[in-house]
Amino acid sequence: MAAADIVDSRSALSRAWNNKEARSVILQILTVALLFGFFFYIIRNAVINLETIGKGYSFTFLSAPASYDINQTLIDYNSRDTHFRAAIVGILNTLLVAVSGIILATIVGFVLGVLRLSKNWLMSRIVYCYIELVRNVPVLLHILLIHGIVVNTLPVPRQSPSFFSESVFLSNRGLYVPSPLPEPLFWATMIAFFGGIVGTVLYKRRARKLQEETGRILPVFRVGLGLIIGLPFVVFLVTGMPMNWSYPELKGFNFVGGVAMKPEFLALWLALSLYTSAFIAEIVRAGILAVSYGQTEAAHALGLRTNRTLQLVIIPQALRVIVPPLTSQYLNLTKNSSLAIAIGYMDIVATIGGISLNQTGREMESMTIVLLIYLSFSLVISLFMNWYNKRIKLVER
Amino acid sequence: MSEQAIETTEMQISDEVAIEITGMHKWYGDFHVLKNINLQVRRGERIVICGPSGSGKSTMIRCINRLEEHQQGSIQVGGIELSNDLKNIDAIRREVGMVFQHFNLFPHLTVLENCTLAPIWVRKMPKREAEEAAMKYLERVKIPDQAKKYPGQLSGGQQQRVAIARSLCMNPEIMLFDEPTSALDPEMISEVLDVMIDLAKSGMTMLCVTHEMGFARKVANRVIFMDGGEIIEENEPEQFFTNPKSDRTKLFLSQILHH
Amino acid sequence: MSEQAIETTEMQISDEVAIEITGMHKWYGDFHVLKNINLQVRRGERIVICGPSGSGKSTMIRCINRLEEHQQGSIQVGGIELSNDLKNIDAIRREVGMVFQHFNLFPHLTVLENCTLAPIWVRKMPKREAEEAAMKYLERVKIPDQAKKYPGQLSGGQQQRVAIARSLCMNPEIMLFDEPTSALDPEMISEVLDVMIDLAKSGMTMLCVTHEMGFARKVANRVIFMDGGEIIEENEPEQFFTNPKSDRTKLFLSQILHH
Amino acid sequence: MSNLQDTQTYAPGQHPDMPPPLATRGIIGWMRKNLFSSIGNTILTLVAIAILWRIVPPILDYFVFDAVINASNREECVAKGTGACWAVISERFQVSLYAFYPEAERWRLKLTFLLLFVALGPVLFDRFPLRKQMIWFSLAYPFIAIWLVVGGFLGLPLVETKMFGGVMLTLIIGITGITFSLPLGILLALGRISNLPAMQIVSVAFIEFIRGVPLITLLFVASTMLNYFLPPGTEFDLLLRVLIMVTLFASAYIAEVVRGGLQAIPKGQYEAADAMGLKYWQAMRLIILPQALKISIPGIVNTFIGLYKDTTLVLIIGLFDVLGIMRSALADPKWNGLSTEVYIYTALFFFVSCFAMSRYSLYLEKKLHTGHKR
Amino acid sequence: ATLDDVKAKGQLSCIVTTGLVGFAFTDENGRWNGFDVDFCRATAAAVLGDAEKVNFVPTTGKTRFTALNAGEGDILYRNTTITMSRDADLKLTFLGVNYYDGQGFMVNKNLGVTSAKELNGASVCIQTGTTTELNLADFFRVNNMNYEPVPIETNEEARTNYLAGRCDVYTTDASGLAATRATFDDPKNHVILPEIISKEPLGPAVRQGDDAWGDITRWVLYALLAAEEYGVTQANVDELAAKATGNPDIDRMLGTEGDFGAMVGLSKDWAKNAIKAVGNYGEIFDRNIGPDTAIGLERGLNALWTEGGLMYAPPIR
Ligand SMILES: Nc1ncnc2c1ncn2[C@@H]1O[C@H](COP(=O)(O)OP(=O)(O)OP(=O)(O)O)[C@@H](O)[C@H]1O
Ligand SMILES: Nc1ncnc2c1ncn2[C@@H]1O[C@H](COP(=O)(O)OP(=O)(O)OP(=O)(O)O)[C@@H](O)[C@H]1O
Ligand SMILES: [Mg+2]
Ligand SMILES: [Mg+2]
Repeated sequence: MAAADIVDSRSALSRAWNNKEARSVILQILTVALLFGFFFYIIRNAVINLETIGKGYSFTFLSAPASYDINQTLIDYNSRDTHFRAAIVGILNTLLVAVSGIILATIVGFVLGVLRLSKNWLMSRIVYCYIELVRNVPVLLHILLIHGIVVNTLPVPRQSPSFFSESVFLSNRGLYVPSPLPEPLFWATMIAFFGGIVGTVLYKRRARKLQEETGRILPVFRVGLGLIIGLPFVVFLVTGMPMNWSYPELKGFNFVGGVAMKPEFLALWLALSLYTSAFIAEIVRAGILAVSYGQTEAAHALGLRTNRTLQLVIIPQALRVIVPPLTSQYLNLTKNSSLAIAIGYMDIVATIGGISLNQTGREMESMTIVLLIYLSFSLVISLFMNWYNKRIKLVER
Repeated sequence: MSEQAIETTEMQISDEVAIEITGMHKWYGDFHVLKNINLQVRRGERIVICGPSGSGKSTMIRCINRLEEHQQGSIQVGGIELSNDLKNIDAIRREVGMVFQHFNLFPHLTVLENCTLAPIWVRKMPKREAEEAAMKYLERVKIPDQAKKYPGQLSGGQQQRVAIARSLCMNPEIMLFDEPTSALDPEMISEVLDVMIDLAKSGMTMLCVTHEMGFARKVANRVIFMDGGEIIEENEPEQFFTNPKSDRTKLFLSQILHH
Repeated sequence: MSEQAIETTEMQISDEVAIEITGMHKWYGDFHVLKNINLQVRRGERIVICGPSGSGKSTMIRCINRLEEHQQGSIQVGGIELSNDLKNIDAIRREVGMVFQHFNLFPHLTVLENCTLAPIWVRKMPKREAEEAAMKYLERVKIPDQAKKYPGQLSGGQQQRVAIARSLCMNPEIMLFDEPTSALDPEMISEVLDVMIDLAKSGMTMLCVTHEMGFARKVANRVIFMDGGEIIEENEPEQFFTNPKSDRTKLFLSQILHH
Repeated sequence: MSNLQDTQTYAPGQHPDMPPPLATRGIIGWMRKNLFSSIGNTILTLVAIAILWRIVPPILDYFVFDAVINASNREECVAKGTGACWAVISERFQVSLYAFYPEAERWRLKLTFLLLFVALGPVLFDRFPLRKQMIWFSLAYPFIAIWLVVGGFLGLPLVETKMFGGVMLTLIIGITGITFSLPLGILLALGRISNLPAMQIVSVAFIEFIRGVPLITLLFVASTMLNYFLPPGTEFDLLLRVLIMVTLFASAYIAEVVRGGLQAIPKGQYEAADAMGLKYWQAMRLIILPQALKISIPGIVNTFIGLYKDTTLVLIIGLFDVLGIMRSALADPKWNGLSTEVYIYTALFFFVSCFAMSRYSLYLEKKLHTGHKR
Repeated sequence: ATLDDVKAKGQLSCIVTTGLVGFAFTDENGRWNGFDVDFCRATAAAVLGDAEKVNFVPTTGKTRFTALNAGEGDILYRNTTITMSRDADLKLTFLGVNYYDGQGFMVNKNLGVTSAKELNGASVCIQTGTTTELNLADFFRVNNMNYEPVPIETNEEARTNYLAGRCDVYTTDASGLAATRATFDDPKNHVILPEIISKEPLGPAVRQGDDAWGDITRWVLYALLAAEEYGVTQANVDELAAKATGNPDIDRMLGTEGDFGAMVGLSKDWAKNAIKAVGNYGEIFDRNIGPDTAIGLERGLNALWTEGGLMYAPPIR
């Protein structure tokens, strides 16, 4: 009963503080207030500071001509185009190196991960050493090292070695390969290619149906390969190879024609993908190991051979474990591509967040744009991941 | 006692040899796990293998379907010699079903898909047919209603029954069981044993590592006692329990029956 | 039977009310788990709660020490009304000890540390004193020699006894048990029940969710049967088992006693 | 197989252990099993040998056998040998460690570095002698270190932070980030799993924002734009800003790791703590966090390794960490074009420290597997 | 105000380049040296009386203005071209010109190029964030030529890339080219092409809005120029400042007549301190980048107006 007395004699405030709900509300209001206070404070400071030096906050500079050139552009661009277009060029360059990095990193990472698990002692040791060497060195160093090697040890264009009878050149100006220039009749090959894809899908469906009905197993992989690669190739030959190639050729200072992978792109691409592949290899290894050996044994005991065991039992389970950390590696790679600035690859940080920022003095605006772009990349990737996780979640009690 | 007698007569044992192991040795590194194993199993026989932990029981039955490799001696299953030849291994694995202690169901597939996977991909059965067969076996282990669920949604006893059904779907001549009930809660043991007894009655050749002595008494027509990688004793169940030949067997029995 | 009679007389039930639940309702989201619960427990009473799975037994006793919040009606423990007032919650939790199905010992602390943690941090006892008290209770549950070990090194039965000792160290007036033996191997159940019986004899107020009917017979002076979130029947143990009032109780008893 | 042992029969239970057949024993057995167990395996072995053959000797030649250690400039190197020119490293070695730190005061850095091990010992290894007492020293270490490195009071002359650089700067950023991001990360993790919506939203927003953008953009903001957000005329040391940014950055990642650990703690532990009457912070401090942190240690160490590697990015905003200071050697006309040597040296430095950390995390993981049985 | 801040800190924060030989670079002891650096020291000497009280803030072409505007430094001495947009839009106040420069091109002799008009298709190394980048874009566009820009952060990297052959041409201010060439093993094998494609008046800048500070720093620069004109050198400044010399120009500057220092809030001997610390303009030039140094730049446009150059200090009066 003493407790009841105490209750009454307490002040309203301490009563509120002792009420579970009231306390949580007070705590939350405090947090929010502190936070708002903080933001208000720094934004006010920024406004005052900008005012003293007479700047505002506006994005109109985006429509002014950029006046600088960019050496690698996926869309048409020249120095008279606007800062906005320069930003787009930067975004595309970021995406280009990120996507190609992701593809290469995934391939190399999976191969390394599987080799790491191989029963071959020597191979798994070599891969182990490689992985440890690569992932314990900062990615920026990888970029600089590879760039340094490309620029300092590869020959200048005049002495560059050629491969495939003078159609591929490797120099410190980059890797030049012939670029295709399709002739009118080339559409037939394209149609064959897409036809091949459609055919493969249809064939796969049919194979599945056939298997369901009669049990016969059709060689989907081989036929698919034939349809997608073989068929277009045959059509290409039959239509008389309707394709011209623009071969790189040394003219004046540089190679002209073909397509080039600039050393900056090359270094960034290789460094990002090799670095990330070491992490992916470990993820793949962990993913495969996470499927208990009992699963393999059970599949073997049922008479499934090794490749079928992998296809039907191990890989589907391993993927569940692999994909979430894999996506976060993809995100890391994308973010690390911002280090392009160290070697002069013109990505988003180097264009809008670099030259444009510097030429116009619009730090706030430019950095806002850069941050928003990276945030939307990661938003998209994590949305995908949530969707995937939901889709593959193992059903349990 | 009388019950057991009845069961035994019910089951037929042919003269045909199902498994023949002669002078088989196996090492793990330098460790000699299996020493000079000789065993002949005829079709329809139900053999229970027991022995202390680490005595090599699991290793022995896993050698029979080549989950482990033996290094010396020979193993013949249904007349086929086990060697490195993949064809032979395939043939033998199609003959022999196996049920594991920890079920090893495929968690990403439904119960039905677990059961039809091997028939479809190994036996190349049409899906419809495989499913029908699977449903038959699921009925036999009394869980046809769980067919669409995932293993994670089932109790341990149900999972082990699915594992048995999955093996049966391949129509094996021989079934190997490696302590099928030891990972189960006590309430669930009997439901699994019931299914196994049922299977035994149907004349299936069975090798079963288990410590369920009641089961051994009921269905086994031979009990094998292993220790230190050797077969120490081979005996009729009745004899084995009441009048074991070797001292080690006696010691073992006293421990496990006491418990 | 006679044994039970003796026990009952030994234990004192005072007139003072320990727990008073009136018109209590609880929902999980839209799901009405507890419906109009009314229960009065006097000091020294030993109440066993049983009922089918999902009937709300755990939820009800967890409401008593506010591990769950009820949404309607009132719960008074030792005269203090359970509300959102943190002071009250603290006071009640100091009055009420709880033992869980899965022990919930703290694995990173030794047995002794498990027991002294709350006295030191909540009751602000000196460490020396807390340890002495803890040793006393560990002796009472017959494992003083395990005091320096970690929970992971003990058997299930021992762990549950530690959990009981840990609760006792706070000197609670009331003890709640939520299926304290159902996660234990059969051999260990009795050692825990013995401790609980001992506790009951000492006059502790106890609410115990359990299906151990032997225990209910021996120590309970009331048995409560719940189903579908309601208290269906409240009865003397003898009456409850031999002559249940409701049909649902009869059905339930037939299932569980059969097993 | 007419082995003598085969024909011999033994009484049951008397069979002696025999050595395995020759082909599965010793080196030959090992090679057969690990290198030549199948055709595919044999091919793999051959490929591996080919790779080693193609790569290792030239690398060794270039970096070791044909390398030049003593030379005063690159031309001399080229004249002396065909391999790497390590002379640039030997000349710049001191600078790579201490950068611009005044020579007379360098003993302070050495002392700080030595004390670091004394302070780390009791934290990392639980069998350290006098652990309980030493922990106090570990707690005091950050302050001692600040005093020793920066000075300016208690008798030590001030060394300004712009004199910092090289390995020393890398260590300062790494260790400060590690030390301060852990408590912050724990708070964020607690915020994220708390049932107060406002805390949750704040934590989630912070964590996701930081994890969503590259560190260098944050560093750029800190290095060049922070003054906009401060009251006019505020002085704010550049190094300090970088330290704050790096700490914030790491804490978001730590928070995610710790959250994983917190979520792995069974609900029963929370309930038991509640039922015993422990308050929120008591329950966290005594019950939940000790367990959650223990589970998260490998993840935390990995985050630290990442953070440590990320310290190189400060070179982009004009601080001279190891990489930065070594790169400035490249600008020296004497050593023009030796980027490979310089980068390899830096890489080696990072490899050694990161590899050591990852080994430590493996050791912990192994130890954790043994549970709480000591 | 900035002056008060500087005095309160006892230190002048001077924004310089991360490294351009002759203009601003650290020697092996980590000490800053160079043409721009000396002006920083002179300013510190004038304001604080001690030339060593300078905090150098190295920046790249891209970060310099942000650094200045955000208050990282009090003055920018970093071979920065005066342009209208920088003056107006970037909110800088330029103080005058300390070096008249123009953008040029450097190529390897082997290429056999003699004019910038022959550079069609070349790869060009440029420092990003500079006016050179913009001039270059205009030059090639106007002359209808293509090029591959190789954007680079610092002069060192540009140099490394150029020497490695990553680019055929290095373009920056002619002074920078000469400075860079001076660091080559074989300076003779590289030519600076005759075309100067832009006017690059390089000068110090401060934040807009603090006119008093602008005045101080501007007049430090003029004092150094005037000193050369009047023959005041590091060697003789003490002697000349000891008592009035009778030459009123010198006396006003050195504080022996009137108190011009006080007008801008400095001490009487402000100019004497500056000259004492680093010498007059000519001395600074000769010591750091003059014909006798490795850089070997002629005075050219940077000669005093009396000698046919553009350097012309308004009178101190
Ligand atoms: N992969 C392996 N490598 C090395 N030794 C092994 C391996 N598998 C098993 N062993 C050892 O071989 C011996 C026999 O193991 P096995 O699993 O066959 O015993 P078991 O009779 O089945 O025992 P249990 O009743 O515990 O299952 C044991 O000593 C075991 O430690
Ligand atoms: N956190 C929760 N959220 C939603 N529903 C819950 C939650 N906890 C329990 N329930 C539901 O409330 C009902 C009562 O649960 P409770 O655990 O009290 O049953 P019980 O009688 O203790 O059963 P058991 O004997 O299985 O322990 C069940 O239907 C359960 O599914
Ligand atoms: Mg076994
Ligand atoms: Mg319950």
